[in-house]
Amino acid sequence: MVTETTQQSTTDSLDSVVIRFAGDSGDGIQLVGNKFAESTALFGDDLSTFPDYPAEIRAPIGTTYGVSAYQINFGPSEILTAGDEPDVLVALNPAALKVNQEQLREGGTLLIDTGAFTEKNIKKAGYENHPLSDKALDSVNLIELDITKLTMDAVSEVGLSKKEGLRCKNVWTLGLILWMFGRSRKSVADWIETKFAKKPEIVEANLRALNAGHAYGETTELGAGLKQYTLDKSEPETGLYRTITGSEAAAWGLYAGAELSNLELFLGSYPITPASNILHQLATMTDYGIVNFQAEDEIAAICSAIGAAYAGNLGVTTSSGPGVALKTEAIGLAVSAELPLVIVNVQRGGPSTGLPTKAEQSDLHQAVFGRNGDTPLPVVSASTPADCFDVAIEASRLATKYMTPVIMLMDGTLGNSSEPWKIPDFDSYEPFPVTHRKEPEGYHPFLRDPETLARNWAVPGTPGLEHRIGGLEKDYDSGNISYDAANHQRMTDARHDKVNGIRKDIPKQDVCLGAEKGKLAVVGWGSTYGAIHKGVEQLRQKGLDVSHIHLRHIWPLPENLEDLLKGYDKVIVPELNAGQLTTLLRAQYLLPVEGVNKVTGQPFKVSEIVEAAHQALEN
Amino acid sequence: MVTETTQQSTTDSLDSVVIRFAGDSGDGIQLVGNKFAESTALFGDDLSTFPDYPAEIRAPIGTTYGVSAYQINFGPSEILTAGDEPDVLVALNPAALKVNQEQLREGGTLLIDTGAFTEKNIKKAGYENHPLSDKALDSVNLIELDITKLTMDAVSEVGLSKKEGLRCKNVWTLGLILWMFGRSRKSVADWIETKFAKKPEIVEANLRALNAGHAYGETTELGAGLKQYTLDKSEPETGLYRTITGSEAAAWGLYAGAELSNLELFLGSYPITPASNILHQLATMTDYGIVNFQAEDEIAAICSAIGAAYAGNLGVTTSSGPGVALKTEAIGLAVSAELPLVIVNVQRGGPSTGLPTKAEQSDLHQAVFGRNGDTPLPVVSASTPADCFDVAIEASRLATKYMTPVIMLMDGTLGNSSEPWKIPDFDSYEPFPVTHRKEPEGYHPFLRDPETLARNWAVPGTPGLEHRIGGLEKDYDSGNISYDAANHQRMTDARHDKVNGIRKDIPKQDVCLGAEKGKLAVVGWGSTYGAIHKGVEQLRQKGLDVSHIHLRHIWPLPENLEDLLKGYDKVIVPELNAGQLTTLLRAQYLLPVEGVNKVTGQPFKVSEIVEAAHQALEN
Amino acid sequence: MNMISPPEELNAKDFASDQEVRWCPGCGDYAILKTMQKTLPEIGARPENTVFVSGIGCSSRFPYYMSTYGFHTIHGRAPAIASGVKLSNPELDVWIITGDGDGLSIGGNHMLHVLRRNVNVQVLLFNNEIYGLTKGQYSPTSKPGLRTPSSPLGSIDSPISPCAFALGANARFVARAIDIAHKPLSSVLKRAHAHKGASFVEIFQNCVVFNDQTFSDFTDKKTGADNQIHVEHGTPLTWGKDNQYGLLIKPGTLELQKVTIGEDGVTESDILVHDETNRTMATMLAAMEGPDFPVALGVLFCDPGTPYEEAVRAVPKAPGKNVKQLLASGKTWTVD
Amino acid sequence: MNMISPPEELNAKDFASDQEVRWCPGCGDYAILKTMQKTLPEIGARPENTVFVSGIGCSSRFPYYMSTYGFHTIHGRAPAIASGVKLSNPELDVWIITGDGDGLSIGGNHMLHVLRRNVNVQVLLFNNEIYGLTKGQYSPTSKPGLRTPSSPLGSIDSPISPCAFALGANARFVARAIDIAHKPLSSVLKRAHAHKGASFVEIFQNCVVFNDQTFSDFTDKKTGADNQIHVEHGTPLTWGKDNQYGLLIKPGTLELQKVTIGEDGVTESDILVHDETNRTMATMLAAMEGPDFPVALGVLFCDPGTPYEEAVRAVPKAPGKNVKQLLASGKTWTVD
Ligand SMILES: Cc1ncc(C[n+]2csc(CCOP(=O)(O)OP(=O)(O)O)c2C)c(N)n1
Ligand SMILES: Cc1ncc(C[n+]2csc(CCOP(=O)(O)OP(=O)(O)O)c2C)c(N)n1
Ligand code: SF4
Ligand code: SF4
Ligand SMILES: [Mg+2]
Ligand SMILES: [Mg+2]
Repeated sequence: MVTETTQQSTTDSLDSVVIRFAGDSGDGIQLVGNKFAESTALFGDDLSTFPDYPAEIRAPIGTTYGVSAYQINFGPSEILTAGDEPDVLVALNPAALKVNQEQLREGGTLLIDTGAFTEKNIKKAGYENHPLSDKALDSVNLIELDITKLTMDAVSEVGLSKKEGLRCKNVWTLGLILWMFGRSRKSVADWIETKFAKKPEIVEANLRALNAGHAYGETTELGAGLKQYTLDKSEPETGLYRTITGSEAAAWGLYAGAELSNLELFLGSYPITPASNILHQLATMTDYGIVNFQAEDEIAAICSAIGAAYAGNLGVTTSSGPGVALKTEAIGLAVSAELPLVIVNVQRGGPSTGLPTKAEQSDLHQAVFGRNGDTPLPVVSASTPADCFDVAIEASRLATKYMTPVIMLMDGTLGNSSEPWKIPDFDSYEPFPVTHRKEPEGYHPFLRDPETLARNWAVPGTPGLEHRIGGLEKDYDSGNISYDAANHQRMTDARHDKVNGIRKDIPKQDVCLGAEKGKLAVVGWGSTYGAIHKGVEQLRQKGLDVSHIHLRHIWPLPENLEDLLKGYDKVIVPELNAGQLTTLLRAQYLLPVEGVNKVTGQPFKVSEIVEAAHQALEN
Repeated sequence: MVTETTQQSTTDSLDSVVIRFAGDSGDGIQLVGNKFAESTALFGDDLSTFPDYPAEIRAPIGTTYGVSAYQINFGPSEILTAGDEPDVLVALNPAALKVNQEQLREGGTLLIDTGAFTEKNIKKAGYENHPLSDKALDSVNLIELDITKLTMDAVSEVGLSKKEGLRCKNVWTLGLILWMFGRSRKSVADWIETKFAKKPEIVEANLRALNAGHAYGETTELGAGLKQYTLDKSEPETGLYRTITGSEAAAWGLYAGAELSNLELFLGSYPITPASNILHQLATMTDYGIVNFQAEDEIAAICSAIGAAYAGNLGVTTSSGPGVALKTEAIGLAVSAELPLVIVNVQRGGPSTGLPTKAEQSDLHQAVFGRNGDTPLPVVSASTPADCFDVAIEASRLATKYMTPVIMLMDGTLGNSSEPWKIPDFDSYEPFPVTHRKEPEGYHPFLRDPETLARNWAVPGTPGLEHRIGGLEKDYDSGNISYDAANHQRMTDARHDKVNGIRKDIPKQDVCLGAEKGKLAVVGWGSTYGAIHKGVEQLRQKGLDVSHIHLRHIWPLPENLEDLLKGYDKVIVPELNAGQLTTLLRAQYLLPVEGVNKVTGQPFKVSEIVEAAHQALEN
Repeated sequence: MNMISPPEELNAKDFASDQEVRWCPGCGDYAILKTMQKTLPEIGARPENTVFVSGIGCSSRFPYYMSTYGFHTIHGRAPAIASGVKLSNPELDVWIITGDGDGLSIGGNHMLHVLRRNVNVQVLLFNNEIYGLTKGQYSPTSKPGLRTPSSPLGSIDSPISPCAFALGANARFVARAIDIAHKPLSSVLKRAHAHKGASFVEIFQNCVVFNDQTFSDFTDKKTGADNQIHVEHGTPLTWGKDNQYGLLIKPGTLELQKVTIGEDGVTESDILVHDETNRTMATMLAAMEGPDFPVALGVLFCDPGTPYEEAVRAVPKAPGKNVKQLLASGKTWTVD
Repeated sequence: MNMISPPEELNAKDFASDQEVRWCPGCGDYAILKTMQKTLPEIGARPENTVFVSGIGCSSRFPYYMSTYGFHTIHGRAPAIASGVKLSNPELDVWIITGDGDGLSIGGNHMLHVLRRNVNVQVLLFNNEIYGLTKGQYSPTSKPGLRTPSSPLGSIDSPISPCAFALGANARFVARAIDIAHKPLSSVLKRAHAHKGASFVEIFQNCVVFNDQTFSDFTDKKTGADNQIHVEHGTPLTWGKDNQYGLLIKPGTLELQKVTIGEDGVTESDILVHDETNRTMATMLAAMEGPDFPVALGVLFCDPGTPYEEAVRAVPKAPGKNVKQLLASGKTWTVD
């Protein structure tokens, strides 16, 4: 963990570093973060990022609620979280300092643009006194630079307007930070040249700013404050790499699921934060043969996907909690009609509109239990941005193999964060091709595969297989409407058995760190993976008997999970909700698992996991 | 229990009797049932009814899916269910026989209208051979009457068309049955006279048919087959009585809740089987000061009720599972905005459109868990038709006292069944008047009552209390929008604490039959009350140590429930679903409670409860 | 999916399923079903390429009685589900069956959007001015004052005109017919089918049980003729038993006027000629109602545009585009 | 609820809340907010009797900035919630604030029904032809071809006209205004407020960030005058910098024609006079668009009818009706 291994700011050689870029949302902070992440990935480091947007599109400049931040944790070793506390905080205006100052670790480096610390801006940020007079800053390594002026000087000769010139501040800063950590400017320069190809003077200005920032570090002697850090050179596995966000990975995974199932991908979606990025990603892929439909609302979105599934495609719909709530009735139809469908829920803070730009894991109950009737369906969840690729494939596999809607849970953090990803060899993925039924002999729409209990899938356009389905109960033996009592029981059982049967078709639950039995298991799911893993790693390094178990399959739960959990004296379940997986595990196994719950819209810190484990071990 | 105490059909004196009227949906079966129930109630018997409609409005005459039935269980002792097996089955056509024959108890009486057993009708019903040649009928007391002809004879002089004349068949049959059980014709005759006041010849014909049927019993000697039964005279508590269905009781209870809270009642609803009857009932009550709004869909229905609550009224919305699914997102808004609201779910068979006219208890998970975010709210449930009155009041009390939406669970059986009800002394109901805030000093919209944690309720129109609320997270201390991390935790906790705090404000869970600890507890909720109660009664009569616990408060659960359940060696939970309360109890108390589950769209039989208890005691 | 079908001729029976029809005896739905089963063979439809998608309601049971593909979905959502079907496989003939409650109450939004997007489906709205299946509550098309279980004192809602709504929603084909009038209904169905893009057809359907005779003013076989007008593109707008009535634009205004040919010097050549491509005219015709005006039947409006599914599918899959290509696209680097 | 208010005069500031306004700098929403704050005192509104109900979107943040009662609800549902408020307390002045996404995409159905029912509320639809809050996807009013994150190759949806939709939905008051044109907007707001029944106002609102200048053809201060017409009841339909253009009905057709006064013998008296009670005229005016026609602004249609809440509350509570009376009503019997 970062904070443990880099106690002094003067250390030149580090294991990993956490930088937090912060500024006004108009300052291009996300861009700086992204480009730094790219250079770092190209350098060969592992990394994890956490973009922290404001809720407003563009809040008035200089206000605290308009502050945008981007945190990156990087280094040669395995990086699993965006880091608990920044080692370096870049604050491009007073509001950014105000919002982020507390997070900086003791002794960390604070870089500020004094040019933006005007009286007006300081007031706007809500400071009573000059922020740099704050005693708390005594313990940090403060670097004050007039980045505004330095940038303007650098670009002055290009002849831009002042406004345009100031836009280069972020790139100047990026140049300096790249220097600090010995990263190459090349990918940034390339990007500038492509991006502004039609505006040569903008290219020129940005390149000058980039180089000036870099040169500033190289040529200026600021004492211990501003210095170059050396991280050990990484030795990642060989292979082809890229960085990927969870949203991209999910979109690609869905497309991969379609290819592996030999179906067309149909997306029906309605924009909602933080799920829209999957829609945006797939919208760029029409030339891959994807049919995209931006519907009038969430209900129409899922219904169009159900229609697509009925017509023989891989139907997908993507949304977030409030949108999924609206889809509930239609999900019931898909369960009743036994049509394959993937429903992706990129969870955000609730209840209701809640905290749209913050992440939470509070839709697990909705996913597992949240429908009228006895309406079981499989639920899967992704743990890291890149994992979204594999989980989307798994969701597609289950949906098509078992003729059922599947809910895939992600969250805002997973969707927006990025990590370097070793591009997998796609040939190693087992295809699961669907064969639509063609044979009229003996056909009825609810004929089931004796093993999976999936009904056969006949598609409009097929002669001789014309049939009618719907949401009313169906006769087990003919598929016609049936109000018969015994038949309803039989069909209810069949729907449960089908979903429960998936247990046999999913991997046994593994222990991703630690022993298969012992004192304490920390059981998690979703985006808390990194924090839990790092936490358990630290505990184990201290010789404590703690294991990390991370679920991909939320429903049905893996066959061996009960026995596995019974092998530990204690089980704790950290979740970003009020205890939803906890409820599920307690009901299933009657084990006194205990929740570690946090509902702040922020991810777990590694230290919080460590502390919770310590407590559990003590009690 | 009926079947146990009336083994021979020749018994003249009975404890209770179950009659099932069955015929084509055009035959006026529900009417006969209702009128018989009324006469029986006036006679002073206790009773319980179960109308069993076909799903179609009017299916083609004579088909099995067009069969309508009405079952009534009545007698001097306490009657809690509509009865497991009819003692008397009236089948007005072959289809009615086909559908219902199996239910008749061995040795029971079967009354058929031979006039309707034409070859055509027999074929339409799907019989291969003549139904009366069936060996199974050997063991029943078969009474064959040409009711068609007897009716036509009786009304011939009035000069109606044949079609109109035939419409009196049901009333003729009613006359005969009234004779069989010594019930008065008066209330039926009164009703006929009022109902058809404008058509004297219809009145005349019906009265003649009624009397003819009655006289037929009195004057004809058919041997042992057709005879009069004597039930012991009931001795019910003194007081004013009426019969009431669950839908009526719920409607009245909601209105009573409004009166007790000193608010106007606003209903926003959209028709859906089997919930529409509550809407219909309240629609007749505009002169009671109720505002009724038939919305364009379920979402608008609940949203209008939320608007009404915001404006200071008791907002109510009524629906069934699929409709409640659509309301999910809006329920989240009501939780977040902390507005009082009663959501009544008259459950039906699921999933999806399912079995609209059949009852199930499969929306408990939806009620307790089915929302995005951490979105707790109280859930209450009614056990008998009359209980809907009290539970609707309780829902109104919790909603207004705690400023929260409350879900009230009923089901189709409860809604449509009726029972005699001793009209309560309304003065004995404790009022819970709401005082809308008027005082501007120190006001903000999320100021909480320190005890209940309810926020104060200020209503548009009040000077000085103008405020804005919504579904975004709010600052605990000002009610303004807040994206602050710690505040979100605090508000999440406050919402949970508020709902959990209700535990202290609800009665301790009682044991409605049996000891407070022992071998076996049978825990139920909702409309299964009667079957469980009768079953436990029988078991106890046999000396078995079994208790019946029936929950009204599903969430939060009563404070003492955990200790109470721990006092039994074994706990079983019969439910008309795949085990939903079971999950909840297991998760809460880590007790190995076991489900007894039935998902056929039919209520439990007493014998099923008895058998399940026996099994539990043996294992 | 373009099935090469054997050339045998199909007939109405080939479009009837084996399920017993379960509407109330005398319900107008029977007549519509019959007409549909007779019409489909006439337009060369194939059962395997035909899909009926419906919501919930008496009318929405329709798909069960057709021997084609059918999907009885959930209340109000048929247009959205049908859009998914059509976008997925444009070769299919997709019919939407809905009611005044299903299509205009809970489903009004999807109706709006399927029409404005111009998805190439046929929407048949069975308007009986009542919620039949749920036993007779008033609907958004019910006449004011209608007494129903949910409006015991008479409905107070002002109703919506389905065709006016469709025209406001930018629909490009809007037509009307009567359930039991086989020939005009059949020809409207044929036109709707032939129209590329969303076709909206309002069918006046009699609910014998809960709203009997609500349309009898203009549907009655004896007296109806004077109260209905069959519009036809390029033909003067006349009606009546002897075609004695006609429509004019009241001079200097934007209002229709009913005239009698031969009276006040009005001749047939004075009569307004129906132009089905004129949305204003269609809107005026749709708004006509008794007793002063006849109810307009037939194709009120038809002005084709690009069907949505064609636009959606305008970008075909590029050769070589697959997951491997995708994984390797964009910015990557190699560690070796 | 009829508050007897102290007679002090209020001004714009009295209608501004203490919350910092959080739209993007330059957003058209600011201008609308200002105009609203200035207009309310002019019509004698009281903060305590005024309620703003909104859905979700940038526009829907509006209530937070007013010092009145306000409810920022969920996406698309403001008309339904506002209906509940108004039916509960008809004394309140209820304004609905919505966007083109909120009001016409997810919320289209509630919009339809609040209009056709004629609930006495004012609906202000801020049309910026984009989903602002979710960062710029195309909306149901976006122009075809618009490139957005969800339509990178350009939107293929054919858009809906909010006013045409409202007229098809049987709305009885339909008007239009431009965000930054204070005076006409203010007078439209006053008319909407004065109208008893549902008033629908489309406000062209510029989203500087995601759809800048989409209306500039007719809103531009310099060149716009030739491309916009302010309609006024009883006044000839003329426009242009010098009022040089006018509208006619093309003789013998149902189409509008643009003419220049003084050319081809056209005089001002030939010009069509606006009749705001004529739905056909309103529909034609709403449909006009550039470059051939000006965009119509002002009150396109106004034809009052009974407001819904009056009809709902027509049956007052009868004296003596209470729970006790209810319990004793109907068929009862006594056991003694
Ligand atoms: C979500 C949901 N809400 C309500 C219902 C109940 N419901 C079924 S059909 C119907 C209305 C039917 O009216 P219409 O569409 O006019 O069809 P009709 O029966 O008159 O043909 C209603 C309210 C339902 N099935 N699902
Ligand atoms: C149920 C639900 N679906 C989707 C969203 C996401 N969402 C919020 S506002 C919006 C569209 C806003 O567009 P518009 O109404 O035009 O408002 P604008 O921001 O342009 O003013 C969307 C899709 C949401 N908040 N809730
Ligand atoms: S209720 Fe009406 S619409 Fe429904 S089947 Fe019967 S007659 Fe037809
Ligand atoms: S995104 Fe557009 S509509 Fe939203 S506040 Fe910014 S400029 Fe206004
Ligand atoms: Mg209908
Ligand atoms: Mg918008």
